[in-house]
Amino acid sequence: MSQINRYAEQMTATVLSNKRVGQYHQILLGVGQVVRHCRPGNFAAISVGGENSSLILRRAFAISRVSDRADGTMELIVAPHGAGSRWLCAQGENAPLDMVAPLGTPFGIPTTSVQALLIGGGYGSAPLFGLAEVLKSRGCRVDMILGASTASKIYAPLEGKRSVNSLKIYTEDGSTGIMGKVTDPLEQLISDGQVDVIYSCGPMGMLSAISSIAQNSDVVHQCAVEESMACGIGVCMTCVLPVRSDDESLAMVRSCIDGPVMDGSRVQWHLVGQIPGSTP
Amino acid sequence: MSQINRYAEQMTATVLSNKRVGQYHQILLGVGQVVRHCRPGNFAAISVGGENSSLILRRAFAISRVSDRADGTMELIVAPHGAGSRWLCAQGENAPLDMVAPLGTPFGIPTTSVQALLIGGGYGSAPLFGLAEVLKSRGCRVDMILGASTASKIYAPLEGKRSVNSLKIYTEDGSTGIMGKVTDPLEQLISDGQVDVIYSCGPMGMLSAISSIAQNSDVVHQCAVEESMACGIGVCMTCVLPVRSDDESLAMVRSCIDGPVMDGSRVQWHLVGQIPGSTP
Amino acid sequence: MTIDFDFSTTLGNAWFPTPIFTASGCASSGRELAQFFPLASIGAVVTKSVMLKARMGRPTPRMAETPSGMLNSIGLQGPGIEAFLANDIPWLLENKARVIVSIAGETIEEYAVLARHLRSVPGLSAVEVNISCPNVKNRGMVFACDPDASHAVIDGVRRTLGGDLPIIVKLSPDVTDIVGIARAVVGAGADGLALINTLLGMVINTETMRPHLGGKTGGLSGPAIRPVAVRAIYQVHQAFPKVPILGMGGVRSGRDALEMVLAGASGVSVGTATFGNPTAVIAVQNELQHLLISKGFSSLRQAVGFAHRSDDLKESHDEY
Amino acid sequence: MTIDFDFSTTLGNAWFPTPIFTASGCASSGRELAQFFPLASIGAVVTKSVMLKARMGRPTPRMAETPSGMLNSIGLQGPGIEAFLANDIPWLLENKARVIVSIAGETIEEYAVLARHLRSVPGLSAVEVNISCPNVKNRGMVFACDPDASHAVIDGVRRTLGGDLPIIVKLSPDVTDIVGIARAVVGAGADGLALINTLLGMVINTETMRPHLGGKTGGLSGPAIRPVAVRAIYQVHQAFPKVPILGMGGVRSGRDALEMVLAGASGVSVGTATFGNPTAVIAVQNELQHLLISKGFSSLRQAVGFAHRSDDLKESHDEY
Ligand SMILES: Cc1cc2nc3c(=O)[nH]c(=O)nc-3n(C[C@H](O)[C@H](O)[C@H](O)COP(=O)(O)OP(=O)(O)OC[C@H]3O[C@@H](n4cnc5c(N)ncnc54)[C@H](O)[C@@H]3O)c2cc1C
Ligand SMILES: Cc1cc2nc3c(=O)[nH]c(=O)nc-3n(C[C@H](O)[C@H](O)[C@H](O)COP(=O)(O)OP(=O)(O)OC[C@H]3O[C@@H](n4cnc5c(N)ncnc54)[C@H](O)[C@@H]3O)c2cc1C
Ligand SMILES: Cc1cc2nc3c(=O)[nH]c(=O)nc-3n(C[C@H](O)[C@H](O)[C@H](O)COP(=O)(O)O)c2cc1C
Ligand SMILES: Cc1cc2nc3c(=O)[nH]c(=O)nc-3n(C[C@H](O)[C@H](O)[C@H](O)COP(=O)(O)O)c2cc1C
Ligand code: FES
Ligand code: FES
Repeated sequence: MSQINRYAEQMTATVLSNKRVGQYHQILLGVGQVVRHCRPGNFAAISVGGENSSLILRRAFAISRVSDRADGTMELIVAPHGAGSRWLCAQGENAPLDMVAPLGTPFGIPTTSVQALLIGGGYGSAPLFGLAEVLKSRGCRVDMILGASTASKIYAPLEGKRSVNSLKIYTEDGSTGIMGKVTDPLEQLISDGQVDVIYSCGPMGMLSAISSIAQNSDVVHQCAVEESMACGIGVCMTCVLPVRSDDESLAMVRSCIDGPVMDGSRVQWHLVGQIPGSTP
Repeated sequence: MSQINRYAEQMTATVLSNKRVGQYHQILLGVGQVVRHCRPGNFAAISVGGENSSLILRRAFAISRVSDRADGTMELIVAPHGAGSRWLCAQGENAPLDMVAPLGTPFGIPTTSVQALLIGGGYGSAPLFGLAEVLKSRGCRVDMILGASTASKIYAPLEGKRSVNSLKIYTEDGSTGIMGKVTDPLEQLISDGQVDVIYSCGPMGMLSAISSIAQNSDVVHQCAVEESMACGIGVCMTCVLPVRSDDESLAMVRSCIDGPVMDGSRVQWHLVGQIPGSTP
Repeated sequence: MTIDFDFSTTLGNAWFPTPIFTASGCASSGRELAQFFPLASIGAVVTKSVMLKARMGRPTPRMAETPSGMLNSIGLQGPGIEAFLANDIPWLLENKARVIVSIAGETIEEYAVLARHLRSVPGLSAVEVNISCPNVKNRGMVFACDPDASHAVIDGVRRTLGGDLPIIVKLSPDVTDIVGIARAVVGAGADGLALINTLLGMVINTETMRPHLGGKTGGLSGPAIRPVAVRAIYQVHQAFPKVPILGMGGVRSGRDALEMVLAGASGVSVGTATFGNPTAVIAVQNELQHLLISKGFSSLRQAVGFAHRSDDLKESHDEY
Repeated sequence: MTIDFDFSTTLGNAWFPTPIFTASGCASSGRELAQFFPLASIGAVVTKSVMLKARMGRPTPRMAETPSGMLNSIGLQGPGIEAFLANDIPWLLENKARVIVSIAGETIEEYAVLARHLRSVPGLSAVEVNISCPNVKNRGMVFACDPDASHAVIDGVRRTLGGDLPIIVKLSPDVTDIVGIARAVVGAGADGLALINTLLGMVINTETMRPHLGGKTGGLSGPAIRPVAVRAIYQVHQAFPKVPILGMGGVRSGRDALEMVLAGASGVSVGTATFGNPTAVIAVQNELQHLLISKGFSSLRQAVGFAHRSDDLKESHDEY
């Protein structure tokens, strides 16, 4: 049996830099040797609010990139959303952070060279650039589509663009790229045979929409879901999603240890927020 | 009727400097024009722990000194005691503080020139130097006795020493000054006729001991008490002390608005922590 | 206030220009706060529970801070109803504050006697009956923990007061069935309910290794208890949608007050938050009004209990 | 551990090397925590309450953070007793963890059936009976809110189990008289009491303007509720000084655990704190031991209930 939370460590990370990028903060952390075990799709759970904080739960953030430079660094892309993420975005250089990482399942990497389509919504693009690098190094073709409501919510760093074969951007207000949604071109790309695997990360609505398009094809869809998490390590059962398993039975699966990366075709998107089998 | 909390203002103070002095922190704040209303004996109430703090109550600190330089500055002498005061002691330059001041009753200043003895225990000396200056300017003779358990808990700034006629220091471990307690010389000084008014500030045990010595004389004893306070502005009734009033009746008096400076001969020290008239 | 938003509220036949009040025991007699804001600018001042006779209260220490909350054991220190009516009420009314007087007794009869004192006082908006007091005639069992005793207290007050002054009954959350207690007091003629009083708690001082408070146990208040308060308001509003509720328990911002309004509160008292911020009442009031307007309500009334009615609302959509 | 300090504790006839346990539902089946510390190093693992049949639990969202606390409405999702005993227990025992199995039922009979399943399982230390569940045969009234129903549940479990496995009954704080419930279950043969389960609470999402949780109400846990837990432990220990108590509710540090021990707890469970800190159980355990030693106790046992006995202690003196 694989060990749950294997490689997870609790550590003190140090903020090396914190830059605003559009509506996000790009936060670089010194984390040490744990980077060796971080894979695209893993997340980190961070304590917020300082020593006397009334915020008692950790906040989860996708690990955007790691590097073994400078004794091990990790990058997060953080949207200032509520009290906890705002606190994190306000931390300056040298601030210590209490972090547990790496957590959760990483994206599966194909053993053969395939055509991969990476779709990111908002800050969901963060882990996709690191993923792109890995896929490229395995000889895959990597196309990327990013979307957001508006230009400042597109996260697409220059150096990241180099690791993809193509990059298309969609915004709902047309403020950058094409006006529309990331799912607009999807059917065409699939029927053109340009996609073997979809990797997606972003809001649940987007993941669900991608899944329903992909399900009429034999394209594999690996999506990183985002459910509200109390513990991030599998002990509380708050982060569950209805998932159909191999034996076709339905189960409420913990997205922190059996995710965040899940097989999009197995997630029962229409049942999210309900209990399968009970009247809604 | 005098207005309760008159002159009290809620404001954002800014940390101008924060220096360690022995076991205390000398914190200088930019506070603006409110300094005009601050008198020795008043205190300030400060929110602690930052925006998401689980510490919901303000902390009270005696106003050590104010000055109208630099648009109004206020000095506090803070002992890192528990979570809140430690947080305050950790605030660096430019940190904003949510403060309400001035609060409480100030020391009464005699209209004639008297012989004043100022007795401070630990950080209780903080407001006494400002008081000494006022008394000197009124032509009083000002003697000061400071005490603490050990040298590093004596707060006696150089410039403060200039405003007193004499300064004696007592420590319980003899690490500086005379080994002993501030009350040791008191009886003698009183019977020698060297004292008309005692001003005291420090732990309750010390104030009580001074009161019991003073009560056998006609020396007036003004003491600044320190009771645990939830609100600091008179609305919660947590900070009460048993006090005998003019008509000889006993009352539980709020030390935040009818104190902290009280007439030591009226405080019923032996009843503190009890309810007068009920069995203990 | 904008002209076309109606922020007013009513509790029984009492009208208030805004739904934000002080909480009993957290504003003393009101006077202490006048330096920080004009008392007339808020919905009402709810005064500290007053008893028949002057009381010394409980021994110190009377408070302990706890995570996002505090314990208090004041023990209803106060001047007694006569001194209170002579000294505090005239000042509040002169200063144009709307006043809700909170009363507390040790016997069923004492509540009625207190009510008799109030009957003849002109200018009061309502009376809040704090029944979280030990009944000295029944082994110190707290009235609010017993539906029959609660009923008897309110019945006595109602009969004494007649129909004019609205009676708001303040309930304790420390019961198995708060709806049952609400039923008992509504049946006795309560015009409104105040929810919630503090939760019984204790802190042990790990230095002295004894209970920290002089009175050993104390009442837990502050943001820590807000989820319990919202639940109580929701349950009671669901059971008695027509009985106005004055909500309280950990309200510190307009958002918190909105939570209570949506759960079913027609008014919201701000208690412990005042200790941390003397102008909390004003902040809550302004923020609540802005929130209600920004959500498209044209009156406070529309929002009261909205969380019960909104099942037909669309789910909020995911956003990038 | 130093040689001359006895940190061990007992609950009924079960012995534990340390008094610090996980809390039911806050460590799943234990396995998830094994990456962070060896499970054998703590007093015991208390497993998530298991029911007879597999359960899906409640709809999401299942949690809401609140000031210094959180609400959860998991709804006892789990695999059912058979799968649980087949998959989880052997692994825990192989890994040398001491195990307390928590059970929950919907009827009085279901608890007895669960007990029958446990009777034949070797190696368990104790059973914790979670009676904070709705009784489907009595209009969903929670067992723990009714002394008679509580008595009946424990009576059934006791008869089924015989005398070997200690029975710890977990009580709800949402009652008027927790001592009365304790009396009922002690009378039915409980060997110990677990205090406290979560408080019923609600959060309204001010964006959607509806109850935030899928299950509408949820259980409040975390530091926010600690004063309520300490009070409950103190009251129950005072009434039944010989009945061992497993204390819980907001414990995050050794200081917090000490508070519960002084109030009367022989063991302390760490629940919600694990969500914020996966090694919280270990931190609490180490800190508690150091605190007890530094205060001059030579055993945990000496400190249990000390806050009740210390009236003869001198007051702590003022210090400069
Ligand atoms: C696996 C995973 C990866 C994530 N990656 C990123 C990322 O790379 N960048 C980023 O900006 N955000 C990311 N998020 C979302 C991030 O966790 C939330 O924005 C954050 O928790 C909000 O906390 P808050 O205190 O600011 O907001 P509040 O709304 O005040 O939070 C209250 C509570 O709700 C939870 N919560 C609120 N929103 C979310 C959410 N969207 N998802 C999960 N929990 C939530 C919080 O954790 C907290 O417990 C990720 C979430 C998950 C589960
Ligand atoms: C009028 C007045 C003047 C004071 N002046 C000074 C000063 O000049 N310098 C200084 O260092 N300290 C002073 N104190 C004491 C200071 O208020 C406490 O040290 C501080 O509140 C402790 O907070 P904490 O969070 O660090 O400790 P904790 O023990 O964690 O505080 C917990 C709670 O108890 C209260 N509390 C704890 N100790 C005291 C205490 N000794 N007095 C009052 N409340 C307490 C806190 O306010 C808080 O609400 C003064 C207190 C009063 C009432
Ligand atoms: C110091 C203090 C004193 C209180 N005194 C009273 C009182 O006299 N009568 C009463 O009905 N409630 C009293 N309460 C309870 C409050 O009115 C309120 O119901 C409770 O504190 C919850 O609200 P909050 O969290 O906003 O304070 C008191 C609360 C505190 C903190
Ligand atoms: C997510 C979650 C799930 C819980 N599940 C259970 C459970 O299955 N059975 C039970 O008896 N208590 C359960 N509890 C209650 C805890 O065991 C504990 O009594 C309570 O949370 C108070 O302790 P704490 O503040 O340390 O968490 C649960 C608590 C939480 C937060
Ligand atoms: S967040 Fe706790 S189980 Fe997933
Ligand atoms: S501290 Fe609240 S009345 Fe004095």
